[in-house]
Amino acid sequence: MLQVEQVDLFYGASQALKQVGFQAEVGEVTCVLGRNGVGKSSLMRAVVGQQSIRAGRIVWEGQDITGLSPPERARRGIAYVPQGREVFPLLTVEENLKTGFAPLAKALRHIPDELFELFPVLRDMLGRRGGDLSGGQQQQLAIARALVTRPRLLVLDEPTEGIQPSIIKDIERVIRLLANRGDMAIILVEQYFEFARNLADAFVVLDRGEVVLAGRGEGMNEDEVRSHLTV
Amino acid sequence: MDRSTMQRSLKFFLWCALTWAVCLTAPLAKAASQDDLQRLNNRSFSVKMQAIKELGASGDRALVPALTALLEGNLYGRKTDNMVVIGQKSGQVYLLIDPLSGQELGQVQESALAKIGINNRLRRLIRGALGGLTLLSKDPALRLQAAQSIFNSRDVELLESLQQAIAREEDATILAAMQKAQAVIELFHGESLEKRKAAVILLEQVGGQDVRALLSQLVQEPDLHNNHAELYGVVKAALERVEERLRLWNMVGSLFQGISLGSVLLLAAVGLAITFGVMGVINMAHGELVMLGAYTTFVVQDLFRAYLPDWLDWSLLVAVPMAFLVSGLFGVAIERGIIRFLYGRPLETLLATWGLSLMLQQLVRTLFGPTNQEVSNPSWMSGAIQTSQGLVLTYNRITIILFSLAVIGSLALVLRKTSLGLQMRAVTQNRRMAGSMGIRTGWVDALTFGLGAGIAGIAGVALSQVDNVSPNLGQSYIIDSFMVVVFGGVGNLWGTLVGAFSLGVLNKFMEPLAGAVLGKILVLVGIILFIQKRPRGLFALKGRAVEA
Amino acid sequence: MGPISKRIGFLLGDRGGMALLVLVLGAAIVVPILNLAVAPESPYHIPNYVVSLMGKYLAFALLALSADLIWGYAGILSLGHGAFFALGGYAMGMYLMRQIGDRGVYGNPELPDFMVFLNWHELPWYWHGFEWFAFAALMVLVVPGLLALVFGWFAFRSRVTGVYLSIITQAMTYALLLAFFRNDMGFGGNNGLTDFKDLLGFDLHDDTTRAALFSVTALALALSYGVCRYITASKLGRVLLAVRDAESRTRFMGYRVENYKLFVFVVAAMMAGLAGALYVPQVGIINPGEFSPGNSIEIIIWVAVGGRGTLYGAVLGAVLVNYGKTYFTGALPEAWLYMLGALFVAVTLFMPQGVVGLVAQWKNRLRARKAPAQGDHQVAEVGQ
Amino acid sequence: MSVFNTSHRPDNLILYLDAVSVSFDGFKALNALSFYVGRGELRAIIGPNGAGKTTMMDVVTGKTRPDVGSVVFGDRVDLTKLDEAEIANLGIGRKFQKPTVFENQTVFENLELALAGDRSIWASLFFRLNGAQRQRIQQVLALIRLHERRDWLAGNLSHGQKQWLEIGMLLMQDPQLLLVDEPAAGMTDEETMRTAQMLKEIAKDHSVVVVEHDMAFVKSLQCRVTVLHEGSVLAEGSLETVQANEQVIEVYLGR
Amino acid sequence: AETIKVGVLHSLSGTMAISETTLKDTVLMMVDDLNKKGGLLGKKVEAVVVDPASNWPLFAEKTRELIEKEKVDVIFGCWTSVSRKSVLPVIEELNGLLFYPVQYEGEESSRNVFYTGAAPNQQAIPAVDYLLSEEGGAAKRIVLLGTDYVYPRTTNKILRAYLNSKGISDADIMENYTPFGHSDWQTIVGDVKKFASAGKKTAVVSTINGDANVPFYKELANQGIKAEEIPVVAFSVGEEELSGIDAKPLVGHLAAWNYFMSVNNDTNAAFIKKWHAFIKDSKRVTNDPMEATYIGFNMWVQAVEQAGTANVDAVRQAMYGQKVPNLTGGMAVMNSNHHLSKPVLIGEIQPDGQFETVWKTEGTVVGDAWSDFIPQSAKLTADWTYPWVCGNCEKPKY
Ligand SMILES: Nc1ncnc2c1ncn2[C@@H]1O[C@H](COP(=O)(O)OP(=O)(O)OP(=O)(O)O)[C@@H](O)[C@H]1O
Ligand SMILES: Nc1ncnc2c1ncn2[C@@H]1O[C@H](COP(=O)(O)OP(=O)(O)OP(=O)(O)O)[C@@H](O)[C@H]1O
Ligand SMILES: [Mg+2]
Ligand SMILES: [Mg+2]
Repeated sequence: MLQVEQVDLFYGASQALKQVGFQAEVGEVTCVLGRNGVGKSSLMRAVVGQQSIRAGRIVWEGQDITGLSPPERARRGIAYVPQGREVFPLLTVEENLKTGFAPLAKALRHIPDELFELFPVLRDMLGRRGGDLSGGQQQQLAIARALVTRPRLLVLDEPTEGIQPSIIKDIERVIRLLANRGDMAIILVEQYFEFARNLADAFVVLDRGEVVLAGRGEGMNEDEVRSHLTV
Repeated sequence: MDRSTMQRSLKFFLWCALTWAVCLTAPLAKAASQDDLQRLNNRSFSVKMQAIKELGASGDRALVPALTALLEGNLYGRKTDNMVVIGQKSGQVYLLIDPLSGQELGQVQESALAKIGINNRLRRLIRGALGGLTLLSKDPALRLQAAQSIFNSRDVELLESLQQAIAREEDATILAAMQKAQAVIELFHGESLEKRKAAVILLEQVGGQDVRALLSQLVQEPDLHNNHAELYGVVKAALERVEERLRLWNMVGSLFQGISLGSVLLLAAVGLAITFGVMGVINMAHGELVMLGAYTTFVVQDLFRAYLPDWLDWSLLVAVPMAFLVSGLFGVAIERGIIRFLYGRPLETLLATWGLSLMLQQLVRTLFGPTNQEVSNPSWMSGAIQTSQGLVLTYNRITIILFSLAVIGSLALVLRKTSLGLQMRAVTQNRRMAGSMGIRTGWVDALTFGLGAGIAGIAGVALSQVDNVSPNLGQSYIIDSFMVVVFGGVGNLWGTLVGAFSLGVLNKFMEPLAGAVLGKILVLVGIILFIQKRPRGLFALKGRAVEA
Repeated sequence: MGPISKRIGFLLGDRGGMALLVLVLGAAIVVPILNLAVAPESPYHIPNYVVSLMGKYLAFALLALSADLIWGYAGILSLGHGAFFALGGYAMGMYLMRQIGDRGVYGNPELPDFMVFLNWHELPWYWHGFEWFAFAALMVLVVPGLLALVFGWFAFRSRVTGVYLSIITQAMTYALLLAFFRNDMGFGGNNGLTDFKDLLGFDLHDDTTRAALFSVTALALALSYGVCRYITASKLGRVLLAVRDAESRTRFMGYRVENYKLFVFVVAAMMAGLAGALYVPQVGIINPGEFSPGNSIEIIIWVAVGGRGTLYGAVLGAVLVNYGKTYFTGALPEAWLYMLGALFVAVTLFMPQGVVGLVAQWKNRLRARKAPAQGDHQVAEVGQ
Repeated sequence: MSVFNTSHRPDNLILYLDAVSVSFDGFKALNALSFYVGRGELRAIIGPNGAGKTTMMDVVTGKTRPDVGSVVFGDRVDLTKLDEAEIANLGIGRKFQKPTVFENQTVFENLELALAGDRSIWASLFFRLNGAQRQRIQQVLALIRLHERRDWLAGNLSHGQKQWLEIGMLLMQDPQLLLVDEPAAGMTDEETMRTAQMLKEIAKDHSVVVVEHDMAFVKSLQCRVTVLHEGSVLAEGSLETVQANEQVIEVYLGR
Repeated sequence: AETIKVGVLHSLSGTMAISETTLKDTVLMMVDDLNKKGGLLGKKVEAVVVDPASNWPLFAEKTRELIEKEKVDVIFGCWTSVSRKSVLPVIEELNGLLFYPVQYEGEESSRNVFYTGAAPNQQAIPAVDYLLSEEGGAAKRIVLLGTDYVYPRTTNKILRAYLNSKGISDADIMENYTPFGHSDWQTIVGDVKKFASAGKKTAVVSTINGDANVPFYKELANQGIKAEEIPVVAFSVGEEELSGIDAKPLVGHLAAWNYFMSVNNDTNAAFIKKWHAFIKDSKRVTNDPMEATYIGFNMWVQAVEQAGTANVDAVRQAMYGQKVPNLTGGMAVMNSNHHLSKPVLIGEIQPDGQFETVWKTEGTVVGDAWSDFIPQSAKLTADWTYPWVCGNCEKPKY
């Protein structure tokens, strides 16, 4: 279980997160919602360690990981699909995927075939450089790359951005499947309400850096949530 | 002239008179004695010259050690009794040997000996004399040398012994050399036109620079031109053909030189191809890392000289890993101490590493002094393969070419085939994301920079073989290195390789045409124009990936 | 706002720059007075060698200013900027050479000494005209400007950017270095041009001339600052920043990036030429060493030390580093490289925005500002 | 010219791609693509990831040169002969898929740079913002809801805010033809609708080509839809017809 | 002043540090020595060291600083000609005194500079004479290799005129220039070989400067050019340059200087001993510019003592005709053209990196400020004593 407790995050003098706290259970999908610029990505970066926080605690599997560096967190099973894809532009698709081997034991260092079933285009383009892919292809690569590390906590920041509808459906199915397997906690940042509602076991709504609403997925009231998503 | 010099010249005069008397009375056929050698122990070069000529003509092979020692500067007069001895330095003292009998005569201090000096003219004579004396030697190398010496001296007196030697010679190369020498003598001193013509033809077939020298000297002689018109024609035609062939070989030579220059450029640039090409650090201290490698070589050699003098020739084998370590550790320290705070600010690395390069230069100056340090070539890297066609492939250059290829080859392997290589590339492309993939970016950064620095150090070992080992060493290569990396295309090892060799070859083909200075300017202008055509280097990466 | 303050509004916008202007213009007046009119015994007297040193620093400052214009604002990292400086210097040197007339050692009224003893019989064509100051002064600007125009036109049109541009500018200055080294070029080879006697009829070794040269340099610096400030404060300045940060994006907005770059490149080259021309009579020699790539790198370093992208920072950096050099080479001749090297390292590590940025850093720390003006976003010019 | 029938041809063309092919190392990103956009038309383009939508925009804006084919703007201007700046000055503006703004300049300055007007050096050197222009910028700031952020460095904006800023810059540029690549990515549903409204508004006196994967968005545009697949036009028509197309469902929409 | 100040103006960093640092140490050693003997005129002598960092304009700046700020009485310094040219206007303006210790191209005589290194006629001409002589190998073709700057250009111009006068035609002279720090000598050494293969005895005269020498000699050795076939005589290669190379393959190549470390006499032995003690390194070598510094320093000391003051004008007057022992056994004399009379030595490289003198002028040669082999300069006379009082006069000036 991931516990985020009273996190404050600053960019220089401006505060992006105020006393943010939430939990993500293993075997569940936790959705984070909010308008542009409310701090969703900042929160995710704090979880994976890319952004240091000024106050608060982040606890994963019972251990305080607040002070750990991103690679250390990755080694504890945390994988991240960042907003804006961030594939390695000059590495081939295959090499991009292989970067996920770093935190793995020798025996696990292979690319699971399911990945290619989910994203067949990647198999066709194994030798192409990541940066040459189209936007949607890169997004698929970014998700696949995170899955290569066999994470126990998967952090997805707007993973459907730029992806064609049919694959969004596939992704939805896969996320559900992964969550149902029961060994992975998933945090999903989404603006696409439909998609979020279909997946969410639990949800958190942010506004101006603060948690304004949280609850279980089944109790997710569309109007209430939407009211926080509009200006 | 002051008094002391006058006295000295007077003594010379007396000496000369005395020794002349000796040589007039001494019958030459007799085996050489210490008395004959005494004439070498004379301060007048003309006396020594005469003596050498006569000793050479005596045909006495017992003289070989004495003459060889003289050539090598190991022949001394013992101050106590003026006896001529061979002195071999062993530690602080000299071991004395009787040059004729080979008997050991004990040890003395340097001050007890007076060296018998020679000059270039004498050297040439001695070699000629030794040639005559060693034609029948058992040592094939000596016989080959002898043949060459006779070729140079064209001494007709040796014709007879030469012919004897030819009759007995079994080794094909030596035989060819001897026949060449014979041909020369016949060409110059032969009576019949036929024989002389045949000699010319043989020489033409052999070809090469020395034959060219010989033939062109011959055609310039008015006597030949005026009195032996037919032979003149033959010689002239032969000369032209020899020159034709030489020109061809010359091209081959230029190519080799170009490749060799390219290999030096390559070595100097490979490390940079990592720190700059892969990591994007404008590493102005790269040259100094090369310099550290060169100084490491010096220190290693010095230690060998002190503790393992017999293994000195192999010190380079130790120097290579040591240099890699020293420069590599410096690199790691630089990365951890400075560069790591500057990722994302590549231009600041220029400032910081420039500062570092100043400090490293001064550090070396403080530790080792400002002057050049001596790094010697091991014997297996000295000398050259010289073909008769004037192609000179020096061993050190050949070694460096092979070495540079090995270095870049193994580097390519590391980068392409190992997981470390993959991580290096991932980290430099997106450090933050690489971290989130579980790659220990700090480690990888340090190792990458260390690798680049270590390779710079290795380059220093090679450069110490062809250039100065001085605090300025690095500065003289830094510009060229950047030029090579950029010309080849940043971030592309293959480009660095091809870039280095093409710049080297271009340089060497320009140099004879335009002179070294203008040639270099033209190459620079060429690079500028080339970059206009290919704004991202020879092997530019294309596509969205680059612009992203 | 009155019309005047409106017109100089671009100057007022930059407080550091204003301070600099006041300082430089003040120095232009005060230094000559303290040097010439105050008795040498007085503690306020400024000795001659200080005047010529300061004159040199200001010439360097002008050079740094011009480098900052293209590097700090347009992202053109020229590692050959010294070439323009040197060319300006040579143009001035040629004029000064011609002024020697028959006072050279061989007494030849036409030919400079080095031509006489290398057996030149007549003045090469490119030396003609330099006997007139006006012509030489024009050349000081035209020659560097022209080189920049031609070089820049080719480079920018072919979209040579980043390190590729840096390295070919370095190749340019290196090629010029080698060319000017050649005695056959007719510029005095390695020894360059020296032994100047007078400028516009004033004896160069005269204290008044030196003081006047100092003032002129200060004025030139102030004026150039004004020009740079005007350019950078205008919309053109913002387009340059845009080019620096996202060149191709700027293109898609319809700006002809190559023209913009070319414009500042030429302006900067002419300024550098002017700096060179002011430098030469004050130090008394111009030789190919000024073309050396190391010198050009140093210029960039002055800018970085002062603070890239702030015009007054570049000026400050040039003066600081050169003062440091003067001081340390005298006081610690054996260890000054350590000091200077350490200074550079320290500046990069602890003052990411240069010395000028230090002030901003302090300010920032004092009062937390509402909006982060200096973000973590740095520009990556090195192509990856 | 055989591909003509796959795309209908309006009478008054503003953009006309004729058999354009682009390949990268043998991979055909555009395969004899032909299609037309009429003056004043709003056109949506959809298609699988990697279909060549962005590449098509690259070709139009001069970023990528086609191997063969021609791209004609307005009556007769062949865009393949022009460079990016020339094309932009003809009146073609673009929003990039990945938001690219001038990170070291403020939001306001970003908009000011994009402001339509003379792009020559002299003009910029002596440029002064007049009242009307200032107002226009304010308007756009309000529209993209970055009012409060007007003095922020653009680099410090969140992903979605950058998207908006890009749209704002496109508006400032006021081009005849707008190429908009995935404007709704990273926006909330409500914002997506707003964007659609805005584009429809613009399309009244401009021509607009918009690429999106969000079907709700495309639907609310109420315009002709072109489906690209493997570098050429797969289908074209109203959204309903396209959505009913088996092939489109197969390769794009999914079941 | 209670001390007498000596300015030391040698580069301690940059490209020239490699050569000049030694001279700084030499001056410091001499000053040290002088102070141990009780100083000068009863005052302590103080050395003021600055680093002009191989940057020519900085030489001028530092000179001004030394004279105006530090108020030194004399400066020992400079190596390259361009640094001297840079200093010249300043030192003349401020009426300072400079001792210049390096061999140079001549064509200069300044009231404020004493040149204690060799002029071309004290080095180049005798060296070529030797090459042409029977004993030196009777060369008939000459290769002039040099770094592309003023000293080699001028020297070679003089040599060409001289060789022509000795009956060697231009066809038998090859001239080649390389940039500073040239490190790839393959082509040029190959060209020399080719040139030498034209059938006439060939010799090389090298004015290659500084750092470029080490790779040059390494290439010579590796391409197997033996001194007895093609001897190379160098004017800028001394013990210090050789200390960076394995000299064994170079045995027999030549250098022309006014001093070799190997010269065997008591003064030299004492000097070397003092040097080793001072520098605390018994492996360090001595060389010709050090001797020139030694001579210059001692002469200045004598002149100050004779004048009874360190005042520049007085010292200058006292300098003329001043004699001090040089290190090769004999006396160096300062002439009124500010150049020395010194002997010229030709030495062969030995396996240990030392030179063995193979030839020596009878007596000393007077340094010529203006070469007789350059037409415009042949007319000029340098003489700073009555009735000339001029560095470049065609007629006496009173
Ligand atoms: N590097 C940064 N420096 C300064 N401020 C930043 C930085 N990154 C984000 N911000 C600000 O912090 C706030 C939160 O940004 P964040 O990226 O977390 O938003 P978000 O909720 O992910 O928005 P979006 O939906 O647009 O992705 C925004 O107001 C943004 O402007
Ligand atoms: N430089 C390149 N090298 C190789 N392949 C490339 C290159 N550029 C683009 N491609 C390929 O061309 C195809 C078209 O890409 P494009 O970006 O146009 O797709 P798209 O329709 O915009 O997709 P998306 O909806 O995902 O943004 C993709 O398959 C991509 O991988
Ligand atoms: Mg976000
Ligand atoms: Mg796309």
